[in-house]
Amino acid sequence: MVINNKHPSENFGSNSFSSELMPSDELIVDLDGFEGPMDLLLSLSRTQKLDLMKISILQLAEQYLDFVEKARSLKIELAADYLVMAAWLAFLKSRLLLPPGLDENEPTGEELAAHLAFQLERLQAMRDAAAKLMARDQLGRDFFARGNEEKVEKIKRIKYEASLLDLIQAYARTKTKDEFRPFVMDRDDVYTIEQALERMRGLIGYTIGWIDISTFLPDGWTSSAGRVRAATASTFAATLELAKNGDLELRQSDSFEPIQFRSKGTNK
Amino acid sequence: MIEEEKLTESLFEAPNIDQQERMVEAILFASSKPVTIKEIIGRLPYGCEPEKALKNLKEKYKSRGINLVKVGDCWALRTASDLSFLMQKETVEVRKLSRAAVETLAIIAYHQPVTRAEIEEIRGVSVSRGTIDLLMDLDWIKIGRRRVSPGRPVTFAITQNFLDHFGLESARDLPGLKELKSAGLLESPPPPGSSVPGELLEGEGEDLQSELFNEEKTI
Amino acid sequence: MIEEEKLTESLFEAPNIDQQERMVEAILFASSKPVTIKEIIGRLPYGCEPEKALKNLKEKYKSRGINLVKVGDCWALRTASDLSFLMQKETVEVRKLSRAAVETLAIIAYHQPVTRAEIEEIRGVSVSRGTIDLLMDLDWIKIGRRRVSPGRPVTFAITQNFLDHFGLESARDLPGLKELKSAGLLESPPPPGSSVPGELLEGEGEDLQSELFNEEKTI
Repeated sequence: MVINNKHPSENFGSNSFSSELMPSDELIVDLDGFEGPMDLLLSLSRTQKLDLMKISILQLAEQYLDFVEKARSLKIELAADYLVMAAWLAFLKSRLLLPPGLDENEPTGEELAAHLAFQLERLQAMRDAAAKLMARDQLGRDFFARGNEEKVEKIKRIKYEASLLDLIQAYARTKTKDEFRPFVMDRDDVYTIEQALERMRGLIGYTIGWIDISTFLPDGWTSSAGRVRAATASTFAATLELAKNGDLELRQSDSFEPIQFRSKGTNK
Repeated sequence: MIEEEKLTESLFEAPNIDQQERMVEAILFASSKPVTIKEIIGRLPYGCEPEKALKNLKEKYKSRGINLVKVGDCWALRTASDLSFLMQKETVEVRKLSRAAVETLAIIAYHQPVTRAEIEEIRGVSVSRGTIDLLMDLDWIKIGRRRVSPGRPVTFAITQNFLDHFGLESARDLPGLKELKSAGLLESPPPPGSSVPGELLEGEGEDLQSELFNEEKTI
Repeated sequence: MIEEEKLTESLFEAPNIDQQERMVEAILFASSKPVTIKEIIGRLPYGCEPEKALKNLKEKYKSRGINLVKVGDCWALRTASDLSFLMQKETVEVRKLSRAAVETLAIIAYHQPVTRAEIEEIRGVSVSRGTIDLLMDLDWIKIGRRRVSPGRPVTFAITQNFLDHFGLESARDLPGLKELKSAGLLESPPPPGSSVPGELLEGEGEDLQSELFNEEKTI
């Protein structure tokens, strides 16, 4: 049996075997030439000189086990997958030789053998297909593309789009972008009655005697005439409200004289 | 005997003219450069005379989409020159104008003539050179007169093309903020159900303000 | 009046078939790569139906030194392969592929879409990263859709470029495909003992799903 394959496998490099170590022997094993146990099995099956569909799997299993045994006796270190295959084939062999087991769920030896035969046939078929494929006319070897390709000129035009609506919305956005208040009146110079009421309610309990409204304006509201007017009006309106509730009294000595208020609580 | 003679012929005589045409055709097609007569002869089987084949091919291709042309003393197959338009692929990519560009354009339209500094003040961010360039490229804005103020900054104004594009007769046709609001064109509309009497008052004030604003604009 | 009508026609109707042939010819000639029908249509004037022109051209070029070939859903002009002996100059030295690479390529072509695990099952050895990388580099294989099965493994499939390189119109034209299929050699039946009913069902579901997925992909 001579097995020698000149194409080293790219996947199988773990064998420490080198043929130089061997004395001349009828068995020359170059495991590096095989791409794993299936490849080896396929090579072995060819020695049966039979159609792949008709090979004896039992015989093949024996051939493989024999091969592994010889490799062992020659102290060739076999990779794990070769040993796994050997174990499996030994199992298969026993299955094929022994009468079928009672467990019907267990595959029979014939079924297992048939599957292995199928796998081998399929691998061989793929090898044949690969050979046929590579034997086809190939571009750049048997037929040729245009040598002087003409480049398609790509003209890219960018068209920018913006509608009037985009424009208007953009403008509205820029004009209103800070803490958007949809058309709320700017209140910088407006002192509301609510503000005045709140302030008055808080302070009135601490007042003693009559107080001029004009001297009771909030801080920062006497800087301009407009602000003074707004604050005065609101504060006055607030005093009216509080007077109505009976919280304070109002008086004015004459027309256009200062308006004064005092807390009703201070009287008690 | 005749059979034998024929065989000898095919071995030692040049291929027939049809076959020669095929060969010349294939050589010219696959070559990356125009090919000299000499080179064609060198590559054809012995005894070929490509001049004839070239002449025939030239005639055959005359009305086709590919032409055989002589370039100096070389020959080449070329696409017919009247079909060169097929070799261009024009793609139009429609892009939305960036937010920055639209805002800048809007400010120029509403405030023209306006300086860059003023645009920046309104937008609150600096205006990039690219934005202005793009708007100029689109012929939507132009450089207006210089402002009579320190540094004499240039101003920007919108163009006739802008008006055409946006379907406006004049910049004065641009709607004011008040109209925008009533048309519902403003983002973040006030929350619904907020029309209590107090707010009504506010609404009146607002009218006043937007009028003021309009006046500002026309300055 | 007739003059005017003619003008309108030429503006709005597609060019006649001769002219369409010339155009298709020019487009295909200019490209070294196969051109999709879609691109041809995109480059022709509005209203052209290049299928007819392509059919005519294919017939016309049949006996010439250049042939029109179909590659997947593309078309390309290629030199006639019987003239390869003239082309030594253009021949590119193709790197000899390792047996592993050739076998892996064949398995992908005949079994596509196929997962790495399935390739390994067929070859009986693991597929090295380098082999896949090489075939990807050659643009002969591509990553296909993920298999709808545990781990969602990627699948491999052949490319348009593969078809072009091996002069195939489609993957259906792979040599011996029919025979392999009818012999059941393109199947991957589970090994006996593992084919419990539940698993079989799962396998079926997967097939169904991957078909659905395929349709999705082509959208």
